[in-house]
Amino acid sequence: MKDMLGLEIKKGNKARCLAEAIVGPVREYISRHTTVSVERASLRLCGVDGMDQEGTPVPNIMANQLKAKTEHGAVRYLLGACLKKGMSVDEMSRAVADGFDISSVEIPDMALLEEEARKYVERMKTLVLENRKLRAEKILKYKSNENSPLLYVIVATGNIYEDARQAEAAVFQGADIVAVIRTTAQSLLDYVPFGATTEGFGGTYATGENFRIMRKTLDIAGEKAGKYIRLVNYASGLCMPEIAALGATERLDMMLNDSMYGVLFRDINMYRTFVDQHFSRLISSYADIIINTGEDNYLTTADAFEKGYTVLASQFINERFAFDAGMPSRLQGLGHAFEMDPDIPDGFLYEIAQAQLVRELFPECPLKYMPPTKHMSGNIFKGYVMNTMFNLVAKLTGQEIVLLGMLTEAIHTPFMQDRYLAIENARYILSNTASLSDEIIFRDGGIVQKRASEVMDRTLDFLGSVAERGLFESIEAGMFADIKRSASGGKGLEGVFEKSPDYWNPFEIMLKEELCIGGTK
Amino acid sequence: MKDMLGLEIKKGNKARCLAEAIVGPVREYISRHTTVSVERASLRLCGVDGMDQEGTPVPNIMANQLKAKTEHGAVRYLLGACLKKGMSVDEMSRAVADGFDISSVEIPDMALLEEEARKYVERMKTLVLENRKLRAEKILKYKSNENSPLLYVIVATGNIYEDARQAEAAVFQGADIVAVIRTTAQSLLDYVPFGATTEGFGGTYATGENFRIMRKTLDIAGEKAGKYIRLVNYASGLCMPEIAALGATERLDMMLNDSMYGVLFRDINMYRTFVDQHFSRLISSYADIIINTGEDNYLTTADAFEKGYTVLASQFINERFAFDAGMPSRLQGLGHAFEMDPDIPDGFLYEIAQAQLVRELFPECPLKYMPPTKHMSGNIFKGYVMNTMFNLVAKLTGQEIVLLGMLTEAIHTPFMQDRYLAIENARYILSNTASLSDEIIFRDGGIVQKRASEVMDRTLDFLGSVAERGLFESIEAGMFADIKRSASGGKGLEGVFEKSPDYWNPFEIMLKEELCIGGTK
Amino acid sequence: MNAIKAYGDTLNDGRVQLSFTLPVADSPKAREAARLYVRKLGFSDGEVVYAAPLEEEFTFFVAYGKTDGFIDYDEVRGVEKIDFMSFDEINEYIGDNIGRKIVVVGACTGFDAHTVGIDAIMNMKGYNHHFGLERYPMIEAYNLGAQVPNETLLSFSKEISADAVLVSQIVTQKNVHIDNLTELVELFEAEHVRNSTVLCVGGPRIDNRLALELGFDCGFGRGTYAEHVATFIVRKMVERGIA
Amino acid sequence: MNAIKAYGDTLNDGRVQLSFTLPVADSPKAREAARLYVRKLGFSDGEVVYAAPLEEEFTFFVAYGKTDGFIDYDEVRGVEKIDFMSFDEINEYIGDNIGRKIVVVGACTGFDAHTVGIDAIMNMKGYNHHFGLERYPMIEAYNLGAQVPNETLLSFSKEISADAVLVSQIVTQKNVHIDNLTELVELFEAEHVRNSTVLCVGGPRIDNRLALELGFDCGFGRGTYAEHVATFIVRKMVERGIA
Ligand code: B12
Ligand code: B12
Ligand SMILES: Cc1ncc(COP(=O)(O)O)c(C=O)c1O
Ligand SMILES: Cc1ncc(COP(=O)(O)O)c(C=O)c1O
Repeated sequence: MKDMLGLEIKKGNKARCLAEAIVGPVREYISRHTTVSVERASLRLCGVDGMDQEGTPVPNIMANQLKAKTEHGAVRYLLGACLKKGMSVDEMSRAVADGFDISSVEIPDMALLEEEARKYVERMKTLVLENRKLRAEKILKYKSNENSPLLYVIVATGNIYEDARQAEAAVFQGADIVAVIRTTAQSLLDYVPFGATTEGFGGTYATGENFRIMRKTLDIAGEKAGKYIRLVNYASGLCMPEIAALGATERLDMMLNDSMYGVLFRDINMYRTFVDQHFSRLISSYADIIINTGEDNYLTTADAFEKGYTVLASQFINERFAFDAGMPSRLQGLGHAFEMDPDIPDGFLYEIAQAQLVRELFPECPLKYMPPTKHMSGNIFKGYVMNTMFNLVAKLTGQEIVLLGMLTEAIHTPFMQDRYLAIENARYILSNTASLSDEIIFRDGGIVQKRASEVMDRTLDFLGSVAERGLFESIEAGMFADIKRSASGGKGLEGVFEKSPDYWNPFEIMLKEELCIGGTK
Repeated sequence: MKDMLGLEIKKGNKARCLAEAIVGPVREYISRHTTVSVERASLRLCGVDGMDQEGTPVPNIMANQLKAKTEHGAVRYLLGACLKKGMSVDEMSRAVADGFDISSVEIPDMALLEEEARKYVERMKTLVLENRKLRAEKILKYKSNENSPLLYVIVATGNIYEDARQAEAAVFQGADIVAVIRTTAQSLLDYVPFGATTEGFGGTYATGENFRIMRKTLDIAGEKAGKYIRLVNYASGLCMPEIAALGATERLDMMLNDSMYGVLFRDINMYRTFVDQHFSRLISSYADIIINTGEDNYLTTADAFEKGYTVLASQFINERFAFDAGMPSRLQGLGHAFEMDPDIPDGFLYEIAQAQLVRELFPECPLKYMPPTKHMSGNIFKGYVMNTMFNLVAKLTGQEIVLLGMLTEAIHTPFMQDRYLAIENARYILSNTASLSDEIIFRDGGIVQKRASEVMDRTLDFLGSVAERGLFESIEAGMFADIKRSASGGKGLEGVFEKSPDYWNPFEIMLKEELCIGGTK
Repeated sequence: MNAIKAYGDTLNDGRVQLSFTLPVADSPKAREAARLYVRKLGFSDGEVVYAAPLEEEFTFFVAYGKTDGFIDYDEVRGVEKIDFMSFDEINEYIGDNIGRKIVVVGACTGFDAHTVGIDAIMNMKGYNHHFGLERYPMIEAYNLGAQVPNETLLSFSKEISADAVLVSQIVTQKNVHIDNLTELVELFEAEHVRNSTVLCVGGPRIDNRLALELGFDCGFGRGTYAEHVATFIVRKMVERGIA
Repeated sequence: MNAIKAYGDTLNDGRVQLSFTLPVADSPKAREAARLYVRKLGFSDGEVVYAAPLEEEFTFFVAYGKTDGFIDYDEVRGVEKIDFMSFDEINEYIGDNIGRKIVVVGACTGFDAHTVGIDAIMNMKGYNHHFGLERYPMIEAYNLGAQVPNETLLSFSKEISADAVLVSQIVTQKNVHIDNLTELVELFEAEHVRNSTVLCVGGPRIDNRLALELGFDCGFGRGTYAEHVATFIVRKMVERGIA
């Protein structure tokens, strides 16, 4: 990493100390709690799947049966029931769909449970390790065909089959990464729908079957193109851990996953979110899945010039939470965005300053850079030029993952031709300016350096205030994104449980062991 | 001018010495010759205008009457006839249109002629000086509203009234400069058509009346926009000096004018061209009209990466010819172009290298930078992005006059909306990257510097060979643009005359005096 | 009669730029198909200037068409120019003509979470240097924010006796907004408060025509400021005698 | 029947992007006019997503239309896929079927000075790594360059007994190329050499359909290489028995 900004390393260290001071107390809370979604995720890792006749997914039926018993850990009841009934998890899933109640069963001996659990934990480990291996091999094999940065496009038709077709085309056109955008408000569903879906608004439901359909499509299209195509979805919202679990088993490669996004932007309860994000990150860490944090969202409501520091502050917090979940930097796709008002003179320099600052502060993270969205208008031509400048900053500052802007951003979710044009734009810029970043030096004390150091200083101030007040209290006071969320408000608090002393979750145990994380067992 | 390339000044000096060695022998030839077009231009400067019933312009009728007598200077005959007949030039023009032959008159005493000439020369001087004054005042007054660089757009409908409407819109949209592109092949007409015209192919006829219509339109539109809008046409082709004369009197502000373009790209005889370009530049120098040289044309047939040096070589030659005509650097709008194949990796860096090189070698010239044309395709979106990168290089390297690329370059002459989009694109880039050039430094010994010094060295080699061989011989040998032109071939040689010892041209005399140029009188 | 046509570079040349994708493989035949398709769309002449494969079975085209079609500009209806009042004029108008503070509720309804638009209209600070309704001394403004169910909006409006209800709808994919807006109007009608409430809807894909069709009093698109909707509300209230 | 329609993100959604200018001042009325204009063009639905004044009396629009129009892809005619021969195959074919070098003349005619296209076809070095006709051992190629009057081209062709004449036309404004090409065909016919000569025309705005209409044997557009036209010439010569 070239030092372009003359940043003193110690400012970054200071920010990390503050992030630790902020996250520490939350970590303590997390370690003492579980949630319905953590438990459903664990059930899914055991192999629970399917739905009943009303369409309620089996993991939800089980969790509903357990209610307060959840504090002991849901897997205990599942495996207890399996042992008692002499059923496999598959068989038990079907039985539950047909009306069987796992909470009604008396729980066998812990030793028997652990014995039984080992089978399912091993099965999950094998599956995930095979996914990791396959992914790693393919990436290595096809490395030289990838774009640098990786080009990330979205599909969002609402219909998984149409999405698959769009994704295929995107790969043909040169994309490296395909994200299936979720339908409006799936984040607020406290369950993961089942099966393939063909209806959605502004996006497509995340379901296990949809993941499989898209995974297969991308594997085939990738082989044709001589590439490993990464698949992205959202481990976010009320089902964050469950989707992380599905991602791990269905070989997704990246997940939108943020430690505070749900709280601020979806009014999900903060306790729920903090516990969920931790478990989801344990899974993604183990499955070698890159997370994409959601700092771009700050700038969709706030002004990018004024509030550049909130992005940075959130990145330090996300980083800390990620480390807590045993996640190495190379999986932390911290997010940021090109959202400066195009009318600001020298806006390009300010964008460079921010992007380069993030680059230098997080040298090992596969940063995810988001294109202009807020200032995109129905003027598709102007928008296309703004995307060009975005691509240029991305290349110049060495971002890794570049979500491509669509010229129709202000109009509709992307048409097939919009994606083609976006990829063509990006590939032209990547090639045309290939060595630019090695070629230029920013003037000492110039606009770029000054702006970077201002943003850094404001970040430190801000993190300082948050550390002083405490994270829960800071969010309650509206310090993030000007949004106030009360600690007991928001969706999903009823799904949070204090772990009882005998809480048992073989997947959590395994993950923490594998990821070398201490803490309560 | 910032020294970004670490160029040794002495390389520029060396190139200038070679240019002098190349141009010197041509200068000698020029001083001994005149052409029909020089003479017609001089007649026009006296006030000759109009046409006969067949549509032949009066200056041409007169020149045709003179034939070999041209070697004595046409003004001698015109004023002689006026004196003899007791007519003004206006009256004489009409008489000639009706059949009167000025070659039939006996020429009065030189003293009388000079006396009579003084009147017309003074009239012309007053007119031109008023134009200069008005222009200078307006530019000063409105300076702060101009774009930097100046944004130059073309109109080319073929119909002067439709052109005027397009031009008005362009000014509304933010253009600083409007060029009326000439109809296909006007350069090969050995006369300037008369009156307003409404038919043309890919452009509009250059005529005195069309100049007036457009001048008035731009003055009005400019006042509305709070700007002085520069008007551009072509002092090029077989009528180069005549159009320069019309430009001086009709207050054009810039003229496409190149010392070799006609020879290479229009197969006009080289003797004719060299003599014509000299006289046209005398006029433009005196009228304070910026010339735009045509180096971009080299790159429409040759490869920009391979042949970048030919642009530079031609610039040194154009500069030398311009100095010979008393033209200060501030009127020398040397041309160059962004024509690198967009598929070349790091093409952006090579474009910067060339543009910055030209910038540093000609620090006082208002460089005219041409957009991509050759590699534009029917993909208007891709083209729009290429134009963005062009605008960026223009801003970054401090070009003064930027001809805006049209996204429909490969399809048709610009629609009104194409121009709007071009201006919007440029203005966004100019503002968004306003301070970029102050902000960055190119790495010592990097790609940009290396490329610049390679181009410079190849230019010196090339100029060296031309100097050795002689300019006429070099053109005959196809050393420029791979095009071979024989010295006695091409159009218009029949219009070249060796000046007789008593050759008399009061305008030439006045211009040389005013511009402090020595030489034959 | 004032017939107008698209303008390229000559009056009435009827030139239009198009781009589209056809579900066929790129080939000379596909290009010819694209040309015919442009004609089929009603262009008298069409030139395909670019074609690129988007995939093995899809091709992207850029085309320029020439059309003889025109419309009579004099016949374009439904967009009277309203002269909007200013911040001060509106407050004064309310004082003079209604004589009390008016009550306005705004919300982004259904599953729509795009609050920036409704905030631009409601919030103190407003948008592009145009104050929002909260800043108006004669307006009592409530902003319920995002993802508000229609039922909640109705009951809240009744509770505070809202004079005007402002709905924002940004997500329009698969016409989800139409269903949602229709439901809202039906709810208000069922509870007999439709006539005593000025109902407005706004969003980038909304226009007055659509709003009227759906049973709203007015629709506001891109570039709306608080004073636009406030002017409409107060005049409508006076017209309806809601005062 | 194989009906195809534009594709946005769902099969047969019929979505097309348009941009155009109308000669009216920017205003809500103008936007509504633009929407009606899009409908008038034959779109069943049209949304104007952007409007900007280009001048006091002109406004630019970007719109997305939805159309029900389709074409039957099976009915698209006139673009048979030709399998082109390679450099070697062509020379061999000439040797085998004609038995002598063939004579080809090329020129950019009228006032057109765009030589790059005809050079790409004729010159030794060719274009995009496809050799030009001058390099073909079995072809005697003459390139007359730019701005060649039709008369000159005719007389030169007769002089050297050209088997094929290649005309390039790039400038097409106000259909200047149509007049020029029509004149050329008439000249060749008047001198009774039309049938003994393979007449081809090329350029970025040229296609086979237009060429046939004007009386040429074939037309070549963007992306043509020497082997394409050479294949056509030699096959046509054999077909006509010119050999
Ligand atoms: C910011 C943004 C977001 C933010 C919203 C943050 C927030 N708190 O508002 C976030 C990131 C959360 C978001 C999420 C999503 N978004 Co969003 N988003 C945008 C974006 C980039 C800008 C919108 C904006 O802020 N505009 C600025 C405001 C000021 O303009 P405005 O809303 O038009 O409002 C003005 C007028 O319309 C009018 N107005 C608006 N409402 C009202 C009401 C009244 C009464 C009146 C009088 C006037 C009025 O006045 C305002 C001021 O002039 C647009 C793209 C774009 N550039 O437009 C996409 C866009 C709107 N989003 C879109 C989508 C699909 C989504 C998601 C569904 C994606 C997904 N599957 O996850 C989610 C779902 C969220 C949900 N549940 O609704 C699509 C909608 C497509 C469509 N036509 O249906 C867009 C167009 C992007 C795209 N091309 O895909 N988004
Ligand atoms: C280079 C260029 C010039 C150069 C030409 C240099 C030269 N020696 O050729 C110069 C600067 C001189 C020039 C001048 C003008 N130009 Co010019 N020029 C271009 C430009 C940028 C590129 C053309 C080119 O070289 N293409 C590359 C070649 C390889 O492609 P091609 O010609 O299509 O040829 C291929 C096929 O079409 C085919 N083909 C072509 N001919 C033939 C013939 C046969 C028999 C066959 C089989 C195949 C074939 O095979 C070739 C290889 O695949 C285009 C814009 C653009 N990007 O296309 C404008 C363009 C063609 N020019 C244009 C105009 C208007 C002019 C001028 C009239 C402007 C003016 N008023 O001064 C002048 C007039 C010149 C004249 N008298 O004709 C317009 C034409 C508009 C129109 N549709 O009518 C264009 C489109 C630019 C614009 N948007 O205004 N131009
Ligand atoms: C971290 C994260 N999660 C989720 C989403 C998507 O939103 P929703 O909550 O509607 O799924 C985003 C949007 O950008 C995000 O950044
Ligand atoms: C110096 C110069 N003269 C003239 C022209 C225009 O061409 P024509 O010779 O067709 O007028 C150009 C074209 O760019 C040019 O650069």
